[in-house]
Amino acid sequence: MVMWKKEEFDNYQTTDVLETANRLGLEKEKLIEMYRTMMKIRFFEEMADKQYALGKVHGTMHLSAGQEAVAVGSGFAIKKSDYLLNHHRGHGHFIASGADVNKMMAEFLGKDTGYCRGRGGSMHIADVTANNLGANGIVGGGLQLAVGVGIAIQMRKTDQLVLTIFGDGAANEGIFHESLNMAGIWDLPILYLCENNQYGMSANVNRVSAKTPFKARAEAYGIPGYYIDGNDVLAVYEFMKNASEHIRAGKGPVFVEAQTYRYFGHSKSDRNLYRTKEEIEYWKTVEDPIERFEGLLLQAGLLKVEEIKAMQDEINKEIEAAVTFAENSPEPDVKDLTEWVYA
Amino acid sequence: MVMWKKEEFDNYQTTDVLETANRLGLEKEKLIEMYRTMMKIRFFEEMADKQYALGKVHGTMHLSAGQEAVAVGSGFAIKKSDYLLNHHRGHGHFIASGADVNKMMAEFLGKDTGYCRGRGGSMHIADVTANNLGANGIVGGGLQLAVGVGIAIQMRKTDQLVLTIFGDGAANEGIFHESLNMAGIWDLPILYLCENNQYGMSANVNRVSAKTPFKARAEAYGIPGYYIDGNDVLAVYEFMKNASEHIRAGKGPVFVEAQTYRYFGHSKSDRNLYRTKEEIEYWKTVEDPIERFEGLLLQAGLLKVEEIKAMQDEINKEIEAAVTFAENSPEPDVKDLTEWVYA
Amino acid sequence: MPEKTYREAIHDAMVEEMRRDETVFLMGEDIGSYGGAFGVSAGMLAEFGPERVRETPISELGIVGAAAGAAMVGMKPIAEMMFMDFILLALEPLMNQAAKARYMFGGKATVPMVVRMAGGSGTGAAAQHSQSLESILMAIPGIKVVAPSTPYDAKGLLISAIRDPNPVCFVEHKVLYKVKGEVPEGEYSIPLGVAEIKHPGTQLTVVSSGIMVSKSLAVATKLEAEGISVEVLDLRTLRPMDNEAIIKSVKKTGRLLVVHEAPQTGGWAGEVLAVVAGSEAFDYLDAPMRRLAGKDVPIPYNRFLEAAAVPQEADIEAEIRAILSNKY
Amino acid sequence: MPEKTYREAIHDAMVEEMRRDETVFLMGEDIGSYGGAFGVSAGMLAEFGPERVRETPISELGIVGAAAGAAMVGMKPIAEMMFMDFILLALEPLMNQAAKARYMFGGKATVPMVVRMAGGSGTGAAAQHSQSLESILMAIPGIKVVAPSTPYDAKGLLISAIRDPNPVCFVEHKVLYKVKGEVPEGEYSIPLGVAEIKHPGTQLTVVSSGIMVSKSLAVATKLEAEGISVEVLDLRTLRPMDNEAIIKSVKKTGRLLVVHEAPQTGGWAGEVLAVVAGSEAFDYLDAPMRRLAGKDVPIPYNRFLEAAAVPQEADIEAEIRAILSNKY
Ligand SMILES: Cc1ncc(C[n+]2csc(CCOP(=O)(O)OP(=O)(O)O)c2C)c(N)n1
Ligand SMILES: Cc1ncc(C[n+]2csc(CCOP(=O)(O)OP(=O)(O)O)c2C)c(N)n1
Ligand SMILES: [Mg+2]
Ligand SMILES: [Mg+2]
Repeated sequence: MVMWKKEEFDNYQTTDVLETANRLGLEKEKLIEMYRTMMKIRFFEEMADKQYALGKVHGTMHLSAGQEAVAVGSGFAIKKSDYLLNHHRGHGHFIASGADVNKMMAEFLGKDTGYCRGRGGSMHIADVTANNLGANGIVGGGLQLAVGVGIAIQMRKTDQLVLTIFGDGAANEGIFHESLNMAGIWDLPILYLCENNQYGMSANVNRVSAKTPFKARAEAYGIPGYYIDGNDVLAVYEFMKNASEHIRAGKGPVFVEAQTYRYFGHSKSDRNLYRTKEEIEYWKTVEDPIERFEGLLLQAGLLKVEEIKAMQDEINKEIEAAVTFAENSPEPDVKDLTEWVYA
Repeated sequence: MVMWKKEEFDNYQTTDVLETANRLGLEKEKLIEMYRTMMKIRFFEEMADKQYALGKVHGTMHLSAGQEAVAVGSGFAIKKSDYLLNHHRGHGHFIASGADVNKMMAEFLGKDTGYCRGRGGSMHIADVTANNLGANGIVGGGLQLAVGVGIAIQMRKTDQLVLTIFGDGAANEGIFHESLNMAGIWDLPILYLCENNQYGMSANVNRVSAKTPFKARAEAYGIPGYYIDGNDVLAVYEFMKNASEHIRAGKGPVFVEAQTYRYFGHSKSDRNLYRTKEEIEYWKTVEDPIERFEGLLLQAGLLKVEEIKAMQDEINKEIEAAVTFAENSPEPDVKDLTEWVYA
Repeated sequence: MPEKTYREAIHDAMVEEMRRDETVFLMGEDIGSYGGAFGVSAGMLAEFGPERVRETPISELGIVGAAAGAAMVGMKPIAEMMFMDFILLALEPLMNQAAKARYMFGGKATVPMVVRMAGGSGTGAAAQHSQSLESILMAIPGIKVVAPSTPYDAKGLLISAIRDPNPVCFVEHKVLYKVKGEVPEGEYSIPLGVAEIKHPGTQLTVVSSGIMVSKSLAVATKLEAEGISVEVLDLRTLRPMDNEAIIKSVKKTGRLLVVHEAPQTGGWAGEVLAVVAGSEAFDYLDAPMRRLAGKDVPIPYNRFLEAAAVPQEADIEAEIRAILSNKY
Repeated sequence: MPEKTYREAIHDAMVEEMRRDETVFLMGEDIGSYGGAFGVSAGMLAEFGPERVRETPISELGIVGAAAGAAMVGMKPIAEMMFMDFILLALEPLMNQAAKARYMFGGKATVPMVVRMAGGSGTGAAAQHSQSLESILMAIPGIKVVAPSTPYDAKGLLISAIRDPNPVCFVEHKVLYKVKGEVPEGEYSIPLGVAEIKHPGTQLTVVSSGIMVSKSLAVATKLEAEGISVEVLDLRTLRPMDNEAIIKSVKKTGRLLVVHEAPQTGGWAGEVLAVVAGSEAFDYLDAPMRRLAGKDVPIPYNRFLEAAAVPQEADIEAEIRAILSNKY
């Protein structure tokens, strides 16, 4: 049984990738890079899962396999100069924003070479110098920070924006509304991306949310709200591109809810009792974002079947190298335990 | 300059009180009692203000003069068996719910005979045994409690409801949304009454709220939301009566925003720098809820000018007696300071 | 006596109280089919249904606020905070409403609620999922704070907490969930506010709670073999604190070490020291009172750093030896 | 030197820093035309405009969260909590985000923000508007807590707090707002973490902060006339606490009384006692260390109850006499 009731999307479905790419001014290389990045995310997550299964990870993790189109579609639509406020299920967004998988894997294994020198782990990977303000262990944690980042951008009069990512579960935290209201009254340059993978841990979005899609919540603050197909990478890309132009034009915040699905359990303690095998199968086969894009690329002749295998090998090597890098990296020095509590 | 932009109301304006009373099955006595209670609230607030000016009050207070129609219209529409969760500007609602002004004034003066034996003061007047769960010093404080009260009612399967009252300012607290969402998913018997007096302390509602009226916020949770004239006591009454019937019929929560105005400053530290004299004058003259009702009653011949004076004298005596009662009451015994921290 | 895990003991206490008293109900995130993030409520949805095992949206403020409201009108809610860290979103209803309603209303309200929360480090959950916030929770009058160290205590204390007419924070240490111990079948309760000597001794008193009790016990047992006699006093309830038991033990041993996982600065060890300093036990001290607590850092992710951030057996042992030999 | 009120001193510190550094801005409820609930920001909207004196909706979580976000990208926000009690709605961004970001991110984030808040009792504002939550705020690593007792200190400490690269809670006592004292014109700063002897003495050390400093000083002055020499040490910053100054003073006087308004149980007096107990000053003690704190009650509304709930001069005096005469 598939619980999801398909509502009408506010974006189109990509049917002809050439036509879309043309309209969006996307070169073939860019398309392939998008495809490649989605695959890289998938492989990274699978490897992370494997590392966990091997007992090499002390801690928890939230894998985003299945949600690659949201990560790549949005990550490619914004600029390096924009700020990113990620959430706990954030590996994909980091990779899409150009993160170094070596440092990610190292952080995941708690090593001193990791993004946070082993202090943060999967839930707190950040790269502040690259405008990446971190994943967040608190559901909705980025929504409040976004207001402040938006204020800073506005006061400095740059053309940046802040992309804040959160789940369907986070939309029920009061901070979501305080954030929307503040963004609304001050016209802050915030792009709200709600990644609706249908569950907040085990809670189906429709059981714990009085009304869906969430766009009515944004509209209640006069903020344009949209509900889009999050498994169509080009459609996500175009939508986020348009939204970011709206924001950069000083027209205030935009809210986008992207419909998607996660393949792995919520975290490692998950026995998947709250959803059916059929549902998982449906999404993995019918709606898989990588396969959907792959199909379009093949159909348009932009990709050949032989190339796929080569690309997979290459990415596999890259991810394996990341594991090797992480494994060979030193543990943080316990002597430094109390460093960096205060500046 | 009057900042308020009149939006269309979801309730009618009473023009013929006889016709309305007929339709609602309200006896003349009831109508006069409503009128009398509004006056009692006004006099109580004016006396409270006087007590403060005389230096007899140690503490703060939030007076509701100008908002009497909301208090009486809603207070008379619900039942004694219903629960009331009041807010800081709650004297009127308490009086409308049948509170003893002696005990209120005594609490206000911090006396042992007060509702809270002098521990709570104006901001915490409560009468739990009468289902009155207290005013609240925390803006939005009642909104969270309402969910629990609603759950309790639902689990016990009684036909009670909980009336939770809060201001326009409170609608920007995240808890408003968490509360609405929970009420929405569980169809809780909660009557949300947002008393929009246009300011949250000094902040004009439209400056700090991204979109008004607030009903869109309720509708975003699938909860019926309304925006009504809060200075027309019969219109408020009818609306709240209908809303409570909807709720008692098990159809879930209702949200009502009642438009009104406060005459006094927010509290005693208020110098009224954020609003104009003209605006205050407009509301006091054109929109005054007591005068509006009085006019209708006179016009319908249900009240004679001579009766008004007699009634005023009577209420004045009652309020003065409350002051005398409070003044003659003992202070709490300091020996009992640490009583009632734990049950 | 049958052996049960700490997790099962807590589960049993809830189930038994819910069977006994229909005003008791549980609310929280993912407590239904998922059985709670730590599996504590596994199976309860099936027995009690979705009204009494009420799965909530992710709205901590709303959950604790709703618990307070329900309690004020006579229900006995148990609210679950999946991780203790999230109570920081919900301290307003706990501290401004639940803790104060009775007092503010002149003694006329009763707020019988329990907030269960999983605290502590040791699982690699990092800074936002590993805190020990007991010291904060116990600083507000009107609240009780319980932190059991064994399955037996967990069940008996939770039953008392549920029956208590006050708001009670019930702190569960996540590393203890899988620890086993003897738990009798059926109803029994342990009064709140009563400490227990978990290991009698004569030379030094270790005051601790939760997971630090097991660590202290291991050390006490080890030192016993050497003829060093350490008394381990498990507070069990942090507020109200069993001052009498502390004073009595210190008068007997003349030496005090307080051990807790919460960071040292502002931690509740200070409260214990102040209690002793303000009592007749002070005159019985043969050595300065000491505390051994978590380091003043957010809990790090890396397992070695994480372990170094909170007291371990070796640290406790070293501290005890230092006190006994007057070396520090 | 010109006399200014505590309120004006805080106002001046903000104004001067905002003129000096355009990344400094103020956000909070009713801080614009109203000038803040206590008038601290009167006139600032006119000078700096609505972007830098940003009036917010009533959304405490959003305010503190926004401050943290702005600080992470290089701004220096000052967030105002109208009453300290409301910080209970906003501890998540303060404690889970601002306090931990630097550490969690491996030293790569800086969060220079100040949260100003009006605390304390004495105005009849009752239980939800009168708390002294310092003890709670200072229990989290990564946060600094400042609580000035005089106009001079208020200005100098606030300037340091604004310039500090860490999240700082700045606790203003609402009864002090109208107190006057000498405040030099122009820029000066007082380092965070440094206590000050406000009244030197030899027989007993009173450690306190905020409003309790004035009360202790009045007592010290009174006793001086009798030949009783009390040293009043004003901590000024509660975290980091100036342990050295405490130890030094106690070594000199041999007696310690900690006085604070926050309720006794779980209050920060325990921290001071623990610091002394863990230091060489312990051996210099001629009497047991004592604490005098708020009663363990929510603050009552009635003025007599309210006064009785927190230490008054007579209580401080009695406590000092008891310690000196070894009677308690
Ligand atoms: C404030 C808070 N509450 C609860 C949690 C525990 N938790 C972590 S992830 C999660 C589910 C979040 O759901 P959603 O926002 O939809 O994100 P997803 O996991 O589906 O990506 C929960 C309940 C948390 N980390 N923070
Ligand atoms: C959580 C919280 N924030 C701020 C305040 C201070 N405060 C008290 S009343 C008030 C204005 C409330 O406005 P509104 O909700 O419109 O009610 P009104 O006073 O207009 O009746 C404010 C800001 C408070 N008491 N609680
Ligand atoms: Mg989700
Ligand atoms: Mg208002």
